[in-house]
Amino acid sequence: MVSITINDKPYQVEESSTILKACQKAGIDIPTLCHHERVKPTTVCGLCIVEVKREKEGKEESSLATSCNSNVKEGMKIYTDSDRTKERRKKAVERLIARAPEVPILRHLAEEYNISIPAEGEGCILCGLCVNMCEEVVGQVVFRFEGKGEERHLTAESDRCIACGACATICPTGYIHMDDIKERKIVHSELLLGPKSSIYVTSMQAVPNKPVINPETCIHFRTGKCGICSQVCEREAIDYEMKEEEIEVEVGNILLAPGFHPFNPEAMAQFGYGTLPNVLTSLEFEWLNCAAGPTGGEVLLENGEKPKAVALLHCVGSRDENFHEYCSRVCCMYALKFAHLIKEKTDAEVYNFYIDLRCFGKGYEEFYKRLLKEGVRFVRGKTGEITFPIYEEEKGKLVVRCEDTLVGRIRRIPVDMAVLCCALEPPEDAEALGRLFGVSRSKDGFFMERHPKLAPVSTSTDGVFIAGAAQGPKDIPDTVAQASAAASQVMSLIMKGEVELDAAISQIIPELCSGCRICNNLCPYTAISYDPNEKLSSINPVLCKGCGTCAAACPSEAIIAQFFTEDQIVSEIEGVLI
Amino acid sequence: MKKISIDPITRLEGHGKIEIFLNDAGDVENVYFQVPELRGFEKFCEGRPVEEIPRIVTRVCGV
Amino acid sequence: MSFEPKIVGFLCNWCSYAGADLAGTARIKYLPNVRPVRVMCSGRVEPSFVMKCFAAGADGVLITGCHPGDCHYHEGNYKTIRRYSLLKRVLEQFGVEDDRVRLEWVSASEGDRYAKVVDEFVKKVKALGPFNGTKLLVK
Amino acid sequence: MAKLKLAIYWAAGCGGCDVAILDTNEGLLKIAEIADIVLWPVATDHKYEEIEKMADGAIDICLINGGVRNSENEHMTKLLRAKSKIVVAMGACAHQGGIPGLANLFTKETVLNRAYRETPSTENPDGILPVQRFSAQEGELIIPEFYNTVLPTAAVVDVDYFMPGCPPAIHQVAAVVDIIAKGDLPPKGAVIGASDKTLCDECTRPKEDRKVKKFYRPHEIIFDNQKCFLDQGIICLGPATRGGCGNRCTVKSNMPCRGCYGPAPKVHDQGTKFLSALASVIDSNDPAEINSIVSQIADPVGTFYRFGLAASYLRRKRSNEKN
Amino acid sequence: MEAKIAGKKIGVFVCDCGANIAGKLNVPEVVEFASSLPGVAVCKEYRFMCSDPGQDLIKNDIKEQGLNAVVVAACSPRMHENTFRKACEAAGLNRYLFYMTNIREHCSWVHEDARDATQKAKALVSGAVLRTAFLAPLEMKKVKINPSTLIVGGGIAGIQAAIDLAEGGNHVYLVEKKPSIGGHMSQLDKTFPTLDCSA
Repeated sequence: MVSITINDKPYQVEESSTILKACQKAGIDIPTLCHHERVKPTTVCGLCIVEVKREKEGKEESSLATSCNSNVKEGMKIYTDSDRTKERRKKAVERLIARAPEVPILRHLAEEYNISIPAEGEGCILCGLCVNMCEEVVGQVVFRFEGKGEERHLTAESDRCIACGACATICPTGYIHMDDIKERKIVHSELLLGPKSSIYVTSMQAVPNKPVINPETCIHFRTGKCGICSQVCEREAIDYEMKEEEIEVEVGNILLAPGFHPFNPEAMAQFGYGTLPNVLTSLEFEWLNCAAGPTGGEVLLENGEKPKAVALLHCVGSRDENFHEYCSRVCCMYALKFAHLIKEKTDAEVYNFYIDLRCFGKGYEEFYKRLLKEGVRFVRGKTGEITFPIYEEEKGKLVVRCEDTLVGRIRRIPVDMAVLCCALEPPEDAEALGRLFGVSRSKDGFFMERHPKLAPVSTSTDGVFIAGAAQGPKDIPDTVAQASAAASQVMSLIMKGEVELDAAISQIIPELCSGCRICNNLCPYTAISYDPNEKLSSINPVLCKGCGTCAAACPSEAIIAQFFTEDQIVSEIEGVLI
Repeated sequence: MKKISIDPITRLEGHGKIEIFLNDAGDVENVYFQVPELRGFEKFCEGRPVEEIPRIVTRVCGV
Repeated sequence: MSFEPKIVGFLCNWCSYAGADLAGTARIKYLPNVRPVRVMCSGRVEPSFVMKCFAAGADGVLITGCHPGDCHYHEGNYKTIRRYSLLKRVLEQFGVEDDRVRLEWVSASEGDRYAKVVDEFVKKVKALGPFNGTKLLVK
Repeated sequence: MAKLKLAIYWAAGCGGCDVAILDTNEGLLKIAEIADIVLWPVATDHKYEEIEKMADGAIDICLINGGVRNSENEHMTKLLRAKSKIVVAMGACAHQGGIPGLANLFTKETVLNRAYRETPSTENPDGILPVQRFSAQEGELIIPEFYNTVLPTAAVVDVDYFMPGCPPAIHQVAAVVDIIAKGDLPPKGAVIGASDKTLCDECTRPKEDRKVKKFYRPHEIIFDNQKCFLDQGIICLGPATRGGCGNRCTVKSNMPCRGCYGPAPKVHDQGTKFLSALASVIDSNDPAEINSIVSQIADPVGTFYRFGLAASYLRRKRSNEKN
Repeated sequence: MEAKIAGKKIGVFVCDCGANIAGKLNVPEVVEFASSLPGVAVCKEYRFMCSDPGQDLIKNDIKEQGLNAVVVAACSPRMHENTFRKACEAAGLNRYLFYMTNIREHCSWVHEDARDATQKAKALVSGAVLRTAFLAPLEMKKVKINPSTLIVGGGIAGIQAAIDLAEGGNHVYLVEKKPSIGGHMSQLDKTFPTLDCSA
């Protein structure tokens, strides 16, 4: 440890520490602009200037040093606010503010040292943080300085850029910023629905409540560099080498509950999702409402203000010939919930655009009556489109055009925000799951139950069950009911302890089998094996599912597909041809 | 007109019948030798792969 | 009265038979000429069944099964495609018109498709007239 | 015990089966020892009339080789059935139509036309075709009627035993003669002189990977003499043909089997059964690729139904078209 | 074929299914036709074969008439094959000596002309009867069930089922694609109609 004084107060500091760090540790604030602890100091801005006095050959010398890159020494006396320091700092602010008038810290210092702030400036203060960040941390070396003296400027090879956003976050003046591909304002950019960094905890109630790394956006996985998160984690819990491992489990029953996939409303251009501001999907609106969300539960527009009128559009993608004919069953009710929440949190006018209000469940109709009392407006008519304002009173708003079938007129209703109640689609990997577990799918793509009335949670494959939205759109009470139903069916099988195998399986007759092995590769369940010394093939009765494909191929009729034998089918053919 | 028929002719390959017609004097008026056998090899070899023909036409006569 | 073809239809239990059931529950009307024979998988249908149908007096044979990839036994219908392809070549050499034997994929949810397949196939076989191959036999 | 009365007749065959009997060499002595031959056109001078004069069932055993191609074959087959206690359908032709059965791919007219008119070496300016009745001055001449379709013996008369093979292997003929001599014939309708398992059982060629990506005709490939033909994409009917022939083609002569020993015991239609087996081992699931693989087979019916066309379910090509 | 059928004593039961079948098909005509088929010992029509009295009809005939095969012409086997198999088993007949043919979804419900439908029904019954000639008794095998369960999907449905099963003392593997379970429900703040939390 080293003993020094800061503003004439004594401190003990580690040797390797810089003056800046020592002062910060001591709670003394030193303004910095081009400093970032993850990057080599570039000492360009000069704001972190301090006066340093030291004994040298019995004389006290005073000098000015950039605290960000000078190390502390024994007996050093540091003055952060001496006249000399302030005078040098003032010059630095004048130079910097000329180039970047918007930077908050510079405006603050300019007031302190009453320097005039120019209207606009170049923006880049040539601090080089972006260059070092991109080189040391990201490893892509996109930025370089070119030119000398006055001509010195920043150049970038954009094709090397991996759009990780590190330079934008570190740029002190905001000169480097990220644009959306479609050059449109990201919905709620300040609110940034979704994770900010590549390592994040999915939500407050996440189980397990651990952060995860998104390999697509994490710089380390993309360029092998960075690794800041592992450096800051004291428990050293981050291991980039962790790979997925395949675990094999033996189970008796399988329950498929992969849920649903929300319909992407971009396919319905007329609603302007992704192009018009303040047009959200229902899940985005849920996240807006969530206390743990970006706005702490407040219903806010993009610009942060409270909406005065909100439109809730039912049946987006549902009950629609071009997209999904089926009704997604849950949207009406959660739209009513949204209406209530909006009324509760803002004094906005709420419009529900519906075809039929399907409040079928217990306490649902009463909930709807309650909303009528709360003054929610219900417009009977599917929305035609959300469009730009034309008339004076629509200025700055979204205009919802729809045919109000009860009034019999086309109406134009200006609103500040529109929430699209999107359809529930089958999960994206439904086809793969279906193939893997032998579950067929009905025409609308959801999993097909064995029988719509008599067996809603079991499938045509014994031991494989389905529950929840994957079997068809349904709300939480129905989902929970189905989940428990499926669990009970599984439990009854487990309690029975054994299951009777259908005896309609295939069998090889040794006396007729010549060991020609034609059948060996035909069985998807590898139930057929060949014994080289006996020169016979045989079928494992437990594995055989009785499809009969091998029996159809056996050239010597040595394989009997029981209950579907050659004689039985041939005689049935003769029978049906009377 | 008297007729003697030798049916079948034997100790040779294939079927055959000889019909001898005698006149009143008992001398041979006319003789007909009938060979009724036809299999159709000339037709059904059409369309068969050339390399299989030796294994087909050997069955024209096995003697 | 006009010629009414007799057609044997092989229906796989999991898909086309269920599709036919669905056509029933939906009361979709279609021609009665196809007589269904239930098999567990289209892979169980042997070419000799098709030959037997014609020998026993059928005028057409319809084989149906799950769409490739959807087979309840994962690969059964692939074998059906293989056998059907070779059978078609042999039937052609036997002088059996191409339209008399058909392979169609009908899933458990395609009741309307099953009805359409049956109607189309019956019309085609009717246009071809009776099979009676066995009658022009000896003499 | 009294000597058996034995009749050996050839219908629509080639006489190869009769030669097979002769080839048993000492076997002939055994036959002579246990039986008196009452009819054997290729070797003895018995006439049809003698058979017609016999009482029904007078003949103890009758070996008929050759199917029914014309009216004489039919007449003699039915006559011998009436006159014999036991009728054995000997050889592929009697058992399942044999090579002559391939004529079922054509109609009677096209066969006659080809044979008597179109063949280059035939001079028949007037295009005369054989007629069943011809009245010469001396009297009327009748020759057997040429049928449109060949039938195996069992399709015309009730056959007691079948002895497959084209020709039946010599050791099998000898074995049958022994069985007859001892009189311990199996139950009626059995196939004698052959194994109940198909050729692969006795074939010495190891069978590994039943996955065929391409079919080859024998001249399109230098095949491995030790490995199984089918594994190498060469069509061999071994899996669908009864064993017992001693693998004289597949092992002794390095040639793929063509199915002359007929179908396995429980199979009705050998050609179609083999078709199913062969198609099942095509190693592709894509219809287009499957079609291209299948098109590599030169002559499916001519190969799968080489000996069994007449006994197959359809028996013949539908003859209402011109072919 | 005749030898096979000769030893058979087949019971054929044609169901009216209320009006679902009898409304279109001439059931008595089908019954009369069926009784003429070889090997058929008993041939009856009944209003609801799947009902208890219907099943008793089968059980009694098996016992009294000594039937060694049963054919039921009614609805889809995917619905009631098991029901009738159990009925046969209860009467001592092996469940695989029973065959069912569908004259409802495949006949009465889908054909306009009653005569055509009846003719097709006869064909199906004749096919079934001839098929029973070759039916052979088979024994079911019993196989132990592995008590652990795999649940694919960690949404509310998967979690609920997992809890139910786990509390029942069974081992559960819950597999979830995303880093956290909760699915869509965890993204909801309040849920209707009670507007309580979704935790």
